[in-house]
Amino acid sequence: MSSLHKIGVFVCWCGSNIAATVDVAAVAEAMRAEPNVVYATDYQYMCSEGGQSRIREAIKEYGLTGVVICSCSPRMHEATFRKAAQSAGLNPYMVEIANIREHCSWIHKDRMDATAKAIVLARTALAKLNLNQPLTAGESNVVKRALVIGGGIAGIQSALDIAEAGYEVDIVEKTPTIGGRMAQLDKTFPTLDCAACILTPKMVDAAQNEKITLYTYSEMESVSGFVGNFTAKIRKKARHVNEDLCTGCGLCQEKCPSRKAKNEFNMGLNTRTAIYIPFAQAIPNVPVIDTEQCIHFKTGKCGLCQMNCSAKAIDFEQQDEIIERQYGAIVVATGFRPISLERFDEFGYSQNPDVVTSLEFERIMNAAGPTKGQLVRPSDGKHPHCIVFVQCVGSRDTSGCGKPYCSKICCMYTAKHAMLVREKYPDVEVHVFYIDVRTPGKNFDEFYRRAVEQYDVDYIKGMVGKVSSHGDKLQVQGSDLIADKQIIIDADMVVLAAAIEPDPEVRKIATMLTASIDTNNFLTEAHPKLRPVESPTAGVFLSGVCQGPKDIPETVAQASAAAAKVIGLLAKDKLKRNPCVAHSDEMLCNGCSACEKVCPYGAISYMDKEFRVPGPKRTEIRRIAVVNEAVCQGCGACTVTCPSGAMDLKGFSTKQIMAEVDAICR
Amino acid sequence: MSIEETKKEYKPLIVAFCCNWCSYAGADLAGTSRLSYPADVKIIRVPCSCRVNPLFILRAFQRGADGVIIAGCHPGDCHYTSGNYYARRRMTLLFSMLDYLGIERARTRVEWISAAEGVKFSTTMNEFAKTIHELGENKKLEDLRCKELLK
Amino acid sequence: MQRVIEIIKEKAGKLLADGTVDRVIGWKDGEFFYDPTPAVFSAGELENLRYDSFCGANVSKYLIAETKKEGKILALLKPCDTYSFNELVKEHRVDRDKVYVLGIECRGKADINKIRDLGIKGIESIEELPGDELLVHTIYGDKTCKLNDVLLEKCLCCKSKTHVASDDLALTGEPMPEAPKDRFAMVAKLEMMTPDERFEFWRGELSRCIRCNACRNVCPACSCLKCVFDNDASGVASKANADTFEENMFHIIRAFHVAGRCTDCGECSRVCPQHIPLHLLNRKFIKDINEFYGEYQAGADTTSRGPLTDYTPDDVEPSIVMKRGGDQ
Amino acid sequence: MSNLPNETLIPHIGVVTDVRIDTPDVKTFRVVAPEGGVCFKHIPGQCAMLSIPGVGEAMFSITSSPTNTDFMEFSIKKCGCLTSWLHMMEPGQQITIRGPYGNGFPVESDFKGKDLLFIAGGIGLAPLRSVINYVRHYRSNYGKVDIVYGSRSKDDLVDYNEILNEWCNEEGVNVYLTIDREQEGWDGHVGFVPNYVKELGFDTNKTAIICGPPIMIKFTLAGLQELGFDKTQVFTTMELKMKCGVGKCGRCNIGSKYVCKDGPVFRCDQLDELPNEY
Amino acid sequence: MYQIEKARLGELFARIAASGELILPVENNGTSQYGTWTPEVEVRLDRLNTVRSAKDCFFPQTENLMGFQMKGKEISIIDQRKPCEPFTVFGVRACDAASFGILDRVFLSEPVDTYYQSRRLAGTIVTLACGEPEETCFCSVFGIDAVKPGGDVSCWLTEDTLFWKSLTEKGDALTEKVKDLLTDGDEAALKAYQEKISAIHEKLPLKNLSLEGFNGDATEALFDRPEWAELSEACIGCGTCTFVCPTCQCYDIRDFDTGHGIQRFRCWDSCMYSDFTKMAGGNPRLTQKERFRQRFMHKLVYYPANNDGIYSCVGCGRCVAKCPISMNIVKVIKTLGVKNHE
Repeated sequence: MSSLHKIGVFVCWCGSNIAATVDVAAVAEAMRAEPNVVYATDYQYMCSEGGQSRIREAIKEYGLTGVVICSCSPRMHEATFRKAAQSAGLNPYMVEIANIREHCSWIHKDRMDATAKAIVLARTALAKLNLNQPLTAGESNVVKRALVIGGGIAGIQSALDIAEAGYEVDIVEKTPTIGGRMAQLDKTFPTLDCAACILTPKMVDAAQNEKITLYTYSEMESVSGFVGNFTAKIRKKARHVNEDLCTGCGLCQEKCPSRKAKNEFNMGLNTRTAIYIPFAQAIPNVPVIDTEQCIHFKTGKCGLCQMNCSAKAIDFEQQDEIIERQYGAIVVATGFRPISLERFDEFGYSQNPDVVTSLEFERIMNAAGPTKGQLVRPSDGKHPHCIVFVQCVGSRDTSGCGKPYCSKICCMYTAKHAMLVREKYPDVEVHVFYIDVRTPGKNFDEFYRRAVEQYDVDYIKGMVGKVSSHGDKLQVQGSDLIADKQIIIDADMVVLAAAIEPDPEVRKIATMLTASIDTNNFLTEAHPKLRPVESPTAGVFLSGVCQGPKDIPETVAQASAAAAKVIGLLAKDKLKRNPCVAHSDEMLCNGCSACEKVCPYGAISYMDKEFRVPGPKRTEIRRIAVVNEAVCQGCGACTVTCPSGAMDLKGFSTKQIMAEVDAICR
Repeated sequence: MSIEETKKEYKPLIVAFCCNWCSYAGADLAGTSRLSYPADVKIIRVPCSCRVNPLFILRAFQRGADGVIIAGCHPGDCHYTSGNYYARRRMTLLFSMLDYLGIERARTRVEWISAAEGVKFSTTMNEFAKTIHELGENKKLEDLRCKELLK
Repeated sequence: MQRVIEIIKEKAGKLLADGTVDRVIGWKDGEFFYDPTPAVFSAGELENLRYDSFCGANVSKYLIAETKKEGKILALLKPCDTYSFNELVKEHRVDRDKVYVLGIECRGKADINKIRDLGIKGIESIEELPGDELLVHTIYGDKTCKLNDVLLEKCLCCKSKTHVASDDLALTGEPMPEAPKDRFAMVAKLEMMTPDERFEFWRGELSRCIRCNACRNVCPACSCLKCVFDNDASGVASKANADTFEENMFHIIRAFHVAGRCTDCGECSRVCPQHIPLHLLNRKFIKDINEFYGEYQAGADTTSRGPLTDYTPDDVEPSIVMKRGGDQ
Repeated sequence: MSNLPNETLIPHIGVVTDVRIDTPDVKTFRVVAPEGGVCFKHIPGQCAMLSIPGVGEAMFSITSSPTNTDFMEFSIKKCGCLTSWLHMMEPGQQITIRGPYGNGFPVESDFKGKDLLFIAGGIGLAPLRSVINYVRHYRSNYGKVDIVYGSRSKDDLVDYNEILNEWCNEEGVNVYLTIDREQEGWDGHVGFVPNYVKELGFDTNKTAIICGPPIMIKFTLAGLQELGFDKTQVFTTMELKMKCGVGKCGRCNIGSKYVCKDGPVFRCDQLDELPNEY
Repeated sequence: MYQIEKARLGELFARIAASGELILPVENNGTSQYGTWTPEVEVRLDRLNTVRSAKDCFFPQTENLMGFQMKGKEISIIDQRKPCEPFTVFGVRACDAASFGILDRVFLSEPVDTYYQSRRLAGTIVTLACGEPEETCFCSVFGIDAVKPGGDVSCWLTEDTLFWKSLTEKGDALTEKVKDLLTDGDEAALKAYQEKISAIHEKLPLKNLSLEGFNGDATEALFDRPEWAELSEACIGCGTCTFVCPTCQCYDIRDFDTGHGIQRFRCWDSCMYSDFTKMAGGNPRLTQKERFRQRFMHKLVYYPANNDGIYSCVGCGRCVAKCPISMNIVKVIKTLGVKNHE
């Protein structure tokens, strides 16, 4: 016995879809005899206007407190019937559907069997309904501002698109400039257009767009809140250069006596000053002081930059600043880095400067790079005559040293490098070791074939076993799987296509956002096929390589897709929440954190609350779980992990499901 | 008069917990495709396979079910990203425990059935119903009060 | 060599004196030596504190209530008790800052029922002799037995002689006896039986259950404020085993609720008035977890995720149960 | 099994013939036996176990006077699972009923010939209504009757219509109503019951009967003692968890007394002898 | 007075069982439990101190009271009482036999509990004197003579002989049924045996436990004693002591929805449980201290107050042996009693 209700049962014929195999009148009659049922009828098409009006009228006439509709799948018309009930003043969640079409009439041939089952299904729906509570979908406001974490091409593109739609958007970039990895690239495949030429205008657009605020040299401190209402704290690290005063003249950089720092932008292939602008087109075009290198910060002396700065922009006293802002949506675009090759000793990367990664090679080939675009060996500055490219260094690696996945871009950029070398320096012999060449993409295979056929690049199917120094040569030992022989090549340079991995910062960010990450640290999508740019955490979107390896066009496409999702979200004034969410009975909660651990959305947090207790102390503080209803998606994982049963799910409560079980088994 | 009274031969009672996003939709597709399976199978819709509490399964057996099947999205495809992974662990351990107590292991089952697998839904249910039919009535986890008393 | 109780008293005395703690939880005397009771002592009461082969009770669960009180308590924890303690800390049930853990040496604890099973009746008192021997005074005369022959089940399969949580240790430095038994042997034996044999085995055991809830109330993992079985609103409340189904359900669900959290402290079997080998249920889950998801010892630390609040994409499928030992 | 002896645990069927809404959370149910009339006889202050099978069973004081042989009444406040269910009932609903349980008020002994002072708070009027109407029925057997009744608000006064239309109009019966806080449409007394009792200052030759929330009983008793009442002049009725109703299940045990059997009516000096565990 | 060779007990049991269920201590996985006699069971007359007491035979842990059918607004009540078939309980110790008198005062007082009554009327109790008492035994403290165990029939089992003495009409009726198996008893041999076991009982460590200070009037003196706090400190609030106790009789009445109707049943309850007295509005016994105190006050003070000074404890020692934390009535008596025995 649950409680007293006045319930109406409506059995749909669905033309002959149901009525042909289920005796609908018998179902209605059987239901009429059930406790709490005050009205039961059948009708040709419950979903038609006529059917719906019958429901509405019965609700009013009999003062129904709940409605069971025996019809097609709830996935089909649940919403329809809920609306109908609501329009008659009944709470829409006091409607239950018994699926007697897809789960009954369409699959059973025997009229007796089907009718008997339909009655059971109707009773089951009734049993659940008897325990339903009216539910109200809560609403929450949407802050019309987006946050983009990461200022690479993915972040820039997302921000530009969002800003284009008229919403404020902030980019947080941890390095002193936006631009990201793409800024380091020389040419881009398969068109071979110059990366800087296509990227820098976008960077300028971002900087000049009045809807976009750039927080460069800044890091995420914390994020709280939920979809539509995130609160983010951003740490704006002290640049020690006042951005408002600095004119970007570069004089400080010229005067700086500390010139030993490794130039990150050039992958450490050369050095930079302590006060520096990472590269010429950096945005903002404002230098930053590397306090670990700066003589002033190390010894208290020097201060040449300050003395020479006519704009008086140098500020040694500047402190980190914490900026707190509200956002409606967050785009994660934290990008990637090449993996460390320390564990790949066989290639001699750490021993030999002439063994370089593809990204280093990218800088060497770049006109603005450390060699001014001259192809020379890092060790002695000599022109190489033979270059060996090795693909899949750390990609598709099941040994545990590298990454199990394909980094996706290496085949194409290796072909690009090989081609560029051959074009600029036809004297250089180029060999490429590959496992497979993967070129699915527009004009990709053509591009690769051009490298082989037109530029005569020597593609060798096989893996390099060892790279060792022999005088000023690098002896590359590898296998040629097609010729089935071991080969040795004396090379001047070896270029390793290192696997890419998500920027390690993403772990921290994911924790802040309670966005889930996979075993490779890539952020997980809400659905791998159908919601590829959304995180399972509502309001968090994914852009670029943080979600999985991809090239520039794919990154830009995803960035725009994420932006579209953000715009869709920010366009709403209110978010209607799913009322079928978990809730915790604080009188039963043990505060054990089990539910928090299984919640895929981070919807559960804990608070200390004072409770009255027997005894002289009168009160005690207990740790209890609190569900953020705006974040909870209603999966119910927490309900089963909770041993005390404190956690329950509205709309699918433990008691409701058990009542359904009882009704089926009656 | 009742239709139930006319049934004589042993008809097993099977409770199927289907997740809303995949398996329930798979069952809908089986229906739309007119792929039949025995009427002994009765479906309960749950948001996710992770909503299925071992208590529900025991409850079903207590109340006279002869078989219980849980159907969810394929691992990796959970609408809620990870629900079925938890369900998988829970059910593996629970089923193992039931087996350990000597309760027929074929009475419980987990299947991953996507929204597109109407055929799989139907074959799975046919197969399971057949297995349960062969096993016969659930005696080891029954509650006689529910079977006899006051019936 | 100093006896361990002397070391404990000395350390406890100091900690009480210098104000580090204001009370001590340990054991006090019973009627017949074999029946000490867990007790809290304040300064000046330490002479009643005892520690010997019969102090099998795990006092860690009392810390839930004790750490709600003011002040800091010194907990005397045997190695196996520290696992329970860690698990309670992990689940935020015990405030670690309010406990000073003195890890105490344990040579295995005696089971009075096993002494009785040796045919020793009418026990008036017991003395511990050197060499892990027990001298039992009975109304029918004196008897002796070896500690090793009368160990509690949990000590037969002692999981560790080292403390996984402690602020200080009370050890004599004497060599420790080895655990003689494989703790999964009986589970494995049951697994190899036919389902019907297993069913008969468990019916025979569980049908004795009187639902006194001693197993639940003593269990450090069963720390719910209100158990589902006591909660009328839960829909599954049951007070007595009105039916064989309820005998099964209570124990299945209880074992499931502590699965991945049970440290195998063995208190459930120790306190069961009906001598039901409840540890065989918990160990089944532990064995399965170890085999399916990798070795996991609940309570080994205070931070790791329990196996049921964790997963990997390539976990075994439930159908693995169909392929396991014992014929259907 | 007609040859089996009577078993008190096996209830009777009662039919709810009328449901009256008293206050937002109190309803009064009229219950008759299926064949008509009361299910059993009782004396004022006694209780009955009402149950909806499958929902629960609980003890309620019988609100109607035994002089009414047509039906029994129960005024029930909604506070738990069973009472919520009862509150949803409509006429025609059957329930189960067993009793009568408890000692009841000493209407035929201690009260006889005495001036009676009834003091009730909130739903505490329910057990007293039975006595009051009994006393009104056998008016000549008793002296003056004073009734002090208070509630949180006017809307929370149980049986307000009966009080206004019958009790207030009866000779020899004085009714003093009070509510806790000022309220529009209320021109009566405002204030808590214990204070009101002190304000009214009754003669100490009366026998007092108190029922209400524990805190109200405590302060009213203290007030009466200030006025010079002795504890032997004051009666009250208690409420504890009960299952069997006949002093066997062990639940309502206070010291050596069982509230269901030895109570629920106690003289206040008797209460003092009980351990403080209620 | 009769006797029968120990070797022929099987025949005796078979004879008794022929006229109704025979319940006696049997082996159950290393424990001794009251169980139904069949030729296959292993009878454990050497372990009379069964885990559960013989109370179960008359007041089982769960029993169906009645059923309800609900149809619309109507309820019908189904009286499920059935006449109890005659049965015999054999091997009841003196303490357990004494416990029936204590239960009778509760269940057979007005209004009579007919469920208990029908079992009580149908059951014949054959007691057996304890030859090998345990250290936990203290029945003599309550005036129970373990050597003369009472019941409808009293028995004594020596190494080779069972002595049989009928004490009541029921006992005579049972004796009549088995008479041809019995021979006249050797009074001298019985006396010798009684003396032998008396001597053993004299050695029991708890025999001198004094109940001074415990009686029906002791509420005031004992209720607020500070020692309750320490005594109850370690209590885990389980029901072991109450469920193994032969005199505990608290019960709960609960409904079970079978899906076809409502089954109302009663089951043992324990005053040690935290929700025993819990109501929607509060709980008069808020902490374990109050619940612990209630149990012992009831046994040693409240019950005697209502029952001519008879204590509601028979000294069977089950709670002493079974308490998970080894806290028990003996320690309570020693701590709070006037005379503290050592």
